[in-house]
Amino acid sequence: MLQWALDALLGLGLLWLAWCALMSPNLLKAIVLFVAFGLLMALAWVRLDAPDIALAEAAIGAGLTGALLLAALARLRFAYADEETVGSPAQEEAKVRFPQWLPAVPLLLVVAGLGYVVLSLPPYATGLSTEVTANLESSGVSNPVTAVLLNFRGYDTLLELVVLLVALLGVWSLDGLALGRETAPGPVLDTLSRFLTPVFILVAAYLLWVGAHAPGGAFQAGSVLGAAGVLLLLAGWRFRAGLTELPLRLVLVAGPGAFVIVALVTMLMEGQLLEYSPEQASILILFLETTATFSIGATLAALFFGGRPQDDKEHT
Amino acid sequence: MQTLYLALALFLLVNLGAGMWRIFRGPTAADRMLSAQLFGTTAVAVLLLLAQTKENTALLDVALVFALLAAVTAVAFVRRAWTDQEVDHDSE
Amino acid sequence: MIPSDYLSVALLIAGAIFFLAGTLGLLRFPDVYTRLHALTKADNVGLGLIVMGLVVQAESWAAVGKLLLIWVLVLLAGASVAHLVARGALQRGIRLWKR
Amino acid sequence: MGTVITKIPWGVLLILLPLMGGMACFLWPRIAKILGLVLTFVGVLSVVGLGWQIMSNGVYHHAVGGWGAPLGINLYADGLSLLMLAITALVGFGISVYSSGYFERQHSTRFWPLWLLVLAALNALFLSNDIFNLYVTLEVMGLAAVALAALTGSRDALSGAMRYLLANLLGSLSYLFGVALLYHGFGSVDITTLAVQVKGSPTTWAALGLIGAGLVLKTALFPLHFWLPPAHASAPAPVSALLSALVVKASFYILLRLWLEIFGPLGGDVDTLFGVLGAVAVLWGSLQALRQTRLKLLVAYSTVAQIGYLFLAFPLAMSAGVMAWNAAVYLALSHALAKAAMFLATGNMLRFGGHDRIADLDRVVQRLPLTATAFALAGVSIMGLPPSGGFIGKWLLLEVALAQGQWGLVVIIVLGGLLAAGYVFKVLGQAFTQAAVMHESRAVPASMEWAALLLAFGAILLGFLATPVLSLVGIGSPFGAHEVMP
Amino acid sequence: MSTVFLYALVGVVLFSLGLYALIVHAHLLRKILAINVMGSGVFLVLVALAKRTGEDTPDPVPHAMVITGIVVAVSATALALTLMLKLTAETGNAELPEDSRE
Repeated sequence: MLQWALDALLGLGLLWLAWCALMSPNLLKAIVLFVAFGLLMALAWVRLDAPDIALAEAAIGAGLTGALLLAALARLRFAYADEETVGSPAQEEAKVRFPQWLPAVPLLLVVAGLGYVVLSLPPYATGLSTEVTANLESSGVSNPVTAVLLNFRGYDTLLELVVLLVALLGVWSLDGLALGRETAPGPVLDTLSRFLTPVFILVAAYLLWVGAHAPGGAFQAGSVLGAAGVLLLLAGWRFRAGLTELPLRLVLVAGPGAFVIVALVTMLMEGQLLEYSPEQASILILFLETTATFSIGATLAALFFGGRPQDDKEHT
Repeated sequence: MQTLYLALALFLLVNLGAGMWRIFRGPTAADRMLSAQLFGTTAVAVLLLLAQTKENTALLDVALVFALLAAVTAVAFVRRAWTDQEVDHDSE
Repeated sequence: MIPSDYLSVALLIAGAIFFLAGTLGLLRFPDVYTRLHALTKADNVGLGLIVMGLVVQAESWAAVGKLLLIWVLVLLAGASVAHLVARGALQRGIRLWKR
Repeated sequence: MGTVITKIPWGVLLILLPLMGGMACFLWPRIAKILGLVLTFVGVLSVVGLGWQIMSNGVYHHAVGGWGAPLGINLYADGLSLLMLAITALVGFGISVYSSGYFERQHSTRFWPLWLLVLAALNALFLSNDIFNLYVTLEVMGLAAVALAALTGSRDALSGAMRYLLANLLGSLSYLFGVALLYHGFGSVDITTLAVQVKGSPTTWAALGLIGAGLVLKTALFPLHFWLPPAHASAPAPVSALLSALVVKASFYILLRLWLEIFGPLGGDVDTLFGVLGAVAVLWGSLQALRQTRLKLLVAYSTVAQIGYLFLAFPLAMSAGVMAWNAAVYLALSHALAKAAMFLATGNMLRFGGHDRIADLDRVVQRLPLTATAFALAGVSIMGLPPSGGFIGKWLLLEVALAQGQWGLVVIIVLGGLLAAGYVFKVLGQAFTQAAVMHESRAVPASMEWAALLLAFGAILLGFLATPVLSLVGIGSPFGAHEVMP
Repeated sequence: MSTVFLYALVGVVLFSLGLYALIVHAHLLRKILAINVMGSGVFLVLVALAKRTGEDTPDPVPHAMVITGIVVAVSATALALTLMLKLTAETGNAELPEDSRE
């Protein structure tokens, strides 16, 4: 009963927060509510026995996306000021193009239809869990989610790392407005970032290591690392000039690059792409996860930074 | 004990819902961010209780990441999104 | 229930009450500074009590360590953020509440 | 010799080489252009190798990770995938040659990595046999395509790219929802496994609705075409060619593949809906193209019309499966070549005259004879005049429609051709006359003119290759499953 | 109603709410938020239904898919935000210009 009440409250809270975030007339409020929505999502993942996703959501959904949105909002107001169109909240108000109820009618039908479909699914279905369990022994790790991500469906993960790289290439090719320098961070923020950075790195290393047999892994570790980068950037730290060129790009490419090389090598040795021999599987997965962690962390921090780092050097 | 953990988690969630009011009401951006901070702290507490009910220590890691990331969002707010135009002109 | 359970229950309930107090403060206090005060104090104590309640129940030292680390991190982040928000609010000229 | 060629895993190389190339171009921008040209050429060779393999050994299988479906991901290539890969390689090589002269240094370093990654995603997409893997390839392709469309940073390019991105993301999420329903309903994401498992049920229909809507949005079928003209018209010329010729075809390919394997055999009236929307798209797109005063928008609206033709095959395939699908594939291939040629030719005119106002095209025929020829030849294929690939495709379609007595579709097919003739001649007519105002002109490198011309020749040449191409598409009988069903 | 279907239905409604907001709002930041909410809805459906194994451990394959999806979502969000900022800098307005061509 209590379980049920908890789930119902969480579900209602999610819907309510989403509705308020999407319909709030004030953009800052919308973003704060969206961050809160992300926090509740993480709780929902826990209730659904998905701690791996809860970790990823806590780091990305509630943390980095929130920081990205807040930073974008700040730059948006700056852009308004630039154009000398007054950045009054009136401009940010939820402008509605046509009668609000018009699209609501077909969408209610969509909800009803999809709801019916979801409810019509059989209450028990094993999916692929039996296959995963049967092959977990030879996958090199004992956390089934990591086994799927890095072994059974490792090819998806390779392409997913490419998606991250593509997003960064896109942001850089747009000449994104790089994070400007702002007022001095002050002693508190300075100390906070000095103290927290090693903690972030330790936690990332821990998550990376623990991912083989418990919830965690490259994405969670990488996003925690990325968050450390974001904190450092916010505290006023900038790329050192010498490191922005090839070294930075090498780190960004390390994850997908190592994946492709491992894919090629395993194909030459075993015959199929990304086919690990069972003895080497765990060490290969650890290698891939480590490089992926660095790349994910660097990419996320660079996405937050927004522009090509050398632009910053040229301007100052 | 299970019942107590669940009941407390439920209580904290309700408590959270009440705190939501401040996000709506404002009046200043700082108030909204403070309530988001409350959200983070309470979510950590709920997570710890849920970890206890599921007897899954991995959930402690989730709480750990929560605690770390809450700071990042808040700092992002203070450093970036907090404009000088102070009082939000709410239409509410 | 064994004796340690009673201690745990007491700590957990006390923690929840502090959370309630923090929320009440957030809702009822008149300006951002007083709300800041209510929130950061009450929540951190509340979380601390809940952490203690769970430490009593913990089965391994690793879990105890993690629980304490979580608390320290929340304390630290909470304190710094409270400072940053208060400083920012002062700099931006939000007036203190006077009776 | 023959054995070595058949042993090299060409299919995997088609994915990995451009992937590595894209990363290398990002790391070392100086060699980007050379590397891009070499790798797209190697891509053509790899497709030839894969074709050799498929012709001698039958369909291509590769179990990634050695697990095999349903646990792992399978790569799969039959005649249909092979043809899509081939057209990607050919058009891709043309685009690379063209781009080597087109971009200035700053844009060049940004173009090559993204372009090679799009190429890798396209190849991965045509080779994938797994609906979730297809989602990931769609995302790589979509995000990279958006970044390329915004490359110039002009106001039009940015708003076009933004619209494109939102449409892309919405389409992907709708598709992913459908994938979720299929997985939870039938326990697999492997297309071959699903083909056996899927039965007609509410889950299946909802999945068809979501996947169909998502892919139709990405393919820009009327009325979900709104994002295409601004994005395709404001991108740099080689990117427009890439988007219109290949990227739009990729989502169409997924739709076709899933229809053939999973949804089509179950019956239902969706094919009629596709047919009606396709017919409206043919008319609407052509009329809009006729109305345009800017050349690039005209060509972009022509894409909307030509996509409509691809969907006309769905209702016709009910009783004449193989032939109707052959027509659709032929149209897709010849449109890829012709439209790429047309956008590249348009790019040449734009560069030469500094504008793309149709009324002010200043004697392009005399000043850029190769480009004008390319545009005219591509136009022949788009109109469906013999001898061209477009002619064969439309002829096959017409034949099926006549055989089935679908007079409405017959009228649409013919009318679409006439309207296409209208907008192609609108451009060519202006190209002969002298503009009222003299314009300063800028030289166009030979590589850019020849790239456009050779692709246009390809579209014409396709008109003579009907027999070999149609026998190639039959390998693995992608359209055969339909026939067996009662 | 079981937990599984409760969360799955919440996912369906979130998807539709996001779609509604995507259609109704003109401001690009809101559209980006809407896309993110839609994504969360799909992820919720994927993971909720994975709990139907009848055992303690849910099906891990959808979990892996959702982790992939979350990373894709944050990548797309970052790109979309940058595009939005560039467009705003060009036009002074964070909305898509009305298409006058159609």
